[in-house]
Amino acid sequence: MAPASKLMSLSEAIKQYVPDGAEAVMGTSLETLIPFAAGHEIIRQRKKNLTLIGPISDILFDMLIGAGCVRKTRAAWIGNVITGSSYNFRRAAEEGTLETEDHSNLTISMALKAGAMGVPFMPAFTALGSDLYKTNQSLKKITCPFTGILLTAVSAINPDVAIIHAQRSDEYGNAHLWGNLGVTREACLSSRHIIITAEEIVSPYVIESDPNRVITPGFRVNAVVHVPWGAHPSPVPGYYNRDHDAFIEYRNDSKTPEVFEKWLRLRVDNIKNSDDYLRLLGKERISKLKLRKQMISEPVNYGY
Amino acid sequence: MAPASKLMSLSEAIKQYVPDGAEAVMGTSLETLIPFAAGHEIIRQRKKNLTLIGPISDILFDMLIGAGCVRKTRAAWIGNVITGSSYNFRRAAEEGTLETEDHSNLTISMALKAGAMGVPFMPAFTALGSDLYKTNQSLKKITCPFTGILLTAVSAINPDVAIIHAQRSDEYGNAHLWGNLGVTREACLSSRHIIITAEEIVSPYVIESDPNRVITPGFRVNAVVHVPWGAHPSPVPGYYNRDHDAFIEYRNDSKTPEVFEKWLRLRVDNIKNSDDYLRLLGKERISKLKLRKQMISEPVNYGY
Amino acid sequence: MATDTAEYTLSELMVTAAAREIADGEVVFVGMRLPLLGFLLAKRTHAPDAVGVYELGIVRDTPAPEPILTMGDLPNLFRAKWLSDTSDVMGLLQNGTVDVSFIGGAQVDRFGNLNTSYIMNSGKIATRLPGSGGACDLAGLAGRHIIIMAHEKHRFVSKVDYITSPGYGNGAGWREKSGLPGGGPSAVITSSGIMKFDPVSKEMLLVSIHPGVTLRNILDNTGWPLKTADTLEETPVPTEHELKMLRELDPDGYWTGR
Amino acid sequence: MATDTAEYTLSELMVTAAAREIADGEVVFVGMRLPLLGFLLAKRTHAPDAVGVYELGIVRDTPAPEPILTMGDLPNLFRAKWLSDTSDVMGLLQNGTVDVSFIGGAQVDRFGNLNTSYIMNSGKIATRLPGSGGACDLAGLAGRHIIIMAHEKHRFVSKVDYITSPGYGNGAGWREKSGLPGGGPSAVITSSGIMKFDPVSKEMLLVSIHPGVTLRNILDNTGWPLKTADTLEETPVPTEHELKMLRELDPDGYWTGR
Repeated sequence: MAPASKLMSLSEAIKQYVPDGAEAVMGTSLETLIPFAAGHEIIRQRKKNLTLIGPISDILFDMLIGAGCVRKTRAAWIGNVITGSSYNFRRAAEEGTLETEDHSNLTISMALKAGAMGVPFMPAFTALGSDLYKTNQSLKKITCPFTGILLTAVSAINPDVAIIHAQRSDEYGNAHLWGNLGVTREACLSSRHIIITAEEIVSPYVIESDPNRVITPGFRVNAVVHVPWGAHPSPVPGYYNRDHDAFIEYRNDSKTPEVFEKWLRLRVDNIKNSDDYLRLLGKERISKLKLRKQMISEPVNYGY
Repeated sequence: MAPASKLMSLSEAIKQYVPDGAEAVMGTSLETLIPFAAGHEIIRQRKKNLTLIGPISDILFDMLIGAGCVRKTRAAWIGNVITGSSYNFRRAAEEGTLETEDHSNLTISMALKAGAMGVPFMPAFTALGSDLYKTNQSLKKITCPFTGILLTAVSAINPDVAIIHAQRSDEYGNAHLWGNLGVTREACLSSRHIIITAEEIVSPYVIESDPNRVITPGFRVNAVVHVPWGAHPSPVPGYYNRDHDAFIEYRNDSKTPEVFEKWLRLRVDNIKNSDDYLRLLGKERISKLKLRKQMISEPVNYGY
Repeated sequence: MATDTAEYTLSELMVTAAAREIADGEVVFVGMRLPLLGFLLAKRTHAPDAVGVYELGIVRDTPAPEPILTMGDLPNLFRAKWLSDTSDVMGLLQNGTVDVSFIGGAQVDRFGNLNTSYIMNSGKIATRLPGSGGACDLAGLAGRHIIIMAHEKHRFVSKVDYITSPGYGNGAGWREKSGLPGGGPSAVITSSGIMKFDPVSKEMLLVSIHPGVTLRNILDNTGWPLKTADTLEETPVPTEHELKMLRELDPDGYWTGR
Repeated sequence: MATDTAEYTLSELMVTAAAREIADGEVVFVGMRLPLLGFLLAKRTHAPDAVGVYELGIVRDTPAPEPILTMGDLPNLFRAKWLSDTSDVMGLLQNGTVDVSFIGGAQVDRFGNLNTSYIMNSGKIATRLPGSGGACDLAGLAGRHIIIMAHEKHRFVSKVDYITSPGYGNGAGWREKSGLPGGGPSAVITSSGIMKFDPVSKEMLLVSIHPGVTLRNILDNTGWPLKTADTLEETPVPTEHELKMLRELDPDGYWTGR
């Protein structure tokens, strides 16, 4: 009746559940709730030969690639949403040191959905006629057994670990996540392990007051980590806005391997915890990102 | 900027969106939120040759079959959850006046999911080895193009209309629904038309305060009907408990065609509106079903 | 058939035996009616960390705070761990997360195939039963499943008229050939005894007889020559604690017929 | 290429032209960057009842209350009509609910195929671009789609190095043969003009030239002999109202480069 707490440090969670060579799905809400803090810890631990899975990733994958952690990506888009291409990804792909499996947002969501549903593939109409077939072995053409029409079969992806940033979680892995959900629900259900990083750790009672808000059943979650501002510079509904400047700065800080090395040292390796991170960010910037306009959800009742 | 209100009477909604011969999906939350009031209006209008689609239906389908509205069912289970078999269904199926397509809960949910995703089928491992294949033309065996293993392909269902009971809706069809969701999300997305019956009609501001709670995009909804107690005797989270006695009484009131005719007259045909219905139900019963213990959801913030 | 004693009813014995099939910490896909009660009893006794998954889109790991008759009763949603879609929880079943499920049945055969759809009589429908619900899914996809039903001759037939929920088909190798990922039935708990399945032939095997029931009685109420295990046990009766818990869960005896 | 005038920038002209392609009441699948701005402008001007669907799981029918740079900016979630899964909104796209979508591109060819993945040079990767995102889905599945991009010779090539987002492939009948349900590109809006597609041959056709741009200039910046419509129009300039709205949406000129 008293299950074991899954609360641990970020360093411990990454150590335990992201071994070298792991397949990790991250950035599952697309432009929001990107688990940057967890990604930085992966870099600090200099994990090797990871496969990164996700729809668009918005610079997180670029950082991990630049730090030398990544062997392969299975993604729809890797870049910097407001500035375009990202440099580490370009360099690695153009030099041939990175293997890429080219998805669309629909194919990656179907791959994870197949994994979540426990079937080896899902059908879709996308990618037909495209060259994604040339650079993605997870796609095959099939014909519908009922109508005879052509479809794309997308092979299931079952990542070793899903790394999810949520707004609040209890210590047992029951987490509330709100805003756009992206592919988060299927990413959790398809993955063998789940790490939740959360803005706040709350009592189970808070979570149980709204079970529809729970992103995935907590019994399948392995690690819960308290990381305030853990998705910065991406936005977290209810907590902070997107830090556009950080994305623009990163563009400049990743233009060459040399400046990127400096960035890595300053912004990642030298950071020991959330406090360090926030100190470097600075009070003024933090306060600029905070919510200025509130919109509180109308309550609902789960009584009996 | 000021879209047209979709509020209308129950009679108008059923007249417009449930023509004779229509395929209607109902009872999509399984044992909760069953749209009984809408079903009763279909009976009052003596619609003919309907195809009823849904997972378990818990006596609603039995009523419609008994009233002569139904040509065919595409369902996983038709009965009375706490008493077992239901009589009108048995009679019609045994006499051969009802066509039945036998689903499981997973196959019906995949059929609607395929419809929602706009693909002609979805794969699953269920039904293999079962005789559902003999009595359901929507199932075919396929092999996975990647692994070569055997699967069931479930043909898409795109109903003409989804009839959904929700807790609250604005007049434009943006509705909050909470509790277990069953196959409601896919039923809405797969259907050509949507009727929402709701316990309460609220301002758009209430709905927009929590967009994650919206069950389906309102722009696809065609009719919104205010029907307090519209799911009785099934339970509605936040509003009222299940009326077990009504299910037991119905068992007795449907044992023979003769007693069922009496029940129909008294409980359906003679009812003109919610007030009539509640009067017949009686104050004591109503108060017994109301929530005695509250559980209010912890608010979340959608500000910026 | 055994008659009820002063201490417990047959249904109480069945539910208790069913509950004991759940190990602590297991993920259980809970069916409606008697299986629902069996799961709740296990939670209250030896399996407090078992997790319940319900087909209508519920995951919860505590018993509902009040007695419930259906899994959709509001107390079963109260402080649930997850409220979600049917397809999500069916995904948990299909992707191997569910250890065990429980199914009731109207007709079962020697290889544990269940029929809850059609009882036939010379090629015509004699009785139309409600159908699968989630039973076909549970039987096909759970790690193992347990069948609970009344032990009557017309229910225990050599071959079911219609396979709603696959057991072992026609015996060894059938599930594999059919492509079913789940393990199949592990026990049949009836009003007279408990049956398991021969690990090789996959045929049903009587292993335990309820107190007050005779072997003769069981064999007479089984529509094929039922094999018996080398040593037949007597089904342990419900403990006082189990009975107390069970009666809290079903205070009016709706399911357990007191 | 035309140079910016005092009144409006080229980007503003492009965004305005894009916005005008949206009819009121249409369901629009909104891509990132310039397309996002085009949709917001249409909402604020002639298409107030257009509904925006965003791939990250958002449906909204009012403009965000503050300028946004990405569709995931919190103002775009504020009072949204629906927050949901990517697969849900991709379902709306795939099941025919979406009328029109907008796509940016790095390389386009005479049949409107788009490349945002690989620029090749003698069989080797010269430039690795970010990839599809949702573009491949939008191009394949929306009722029609509109392409927005800079008009430069290295971008307008006879045949793209890689089809990320299918247009009309190699011409008439190709989409049908490929099995694509969506209608294909209906317009290409560039920094120099507007192109549509020949209804029979599916080849790109210049229909409108931006003020200050010459036909010669466009032809010189197109990597194949670009066909022109019988009567070439001059692209209407943004109205004052459009410019005012646009500048409210992009007050710092982040996208429209003032």
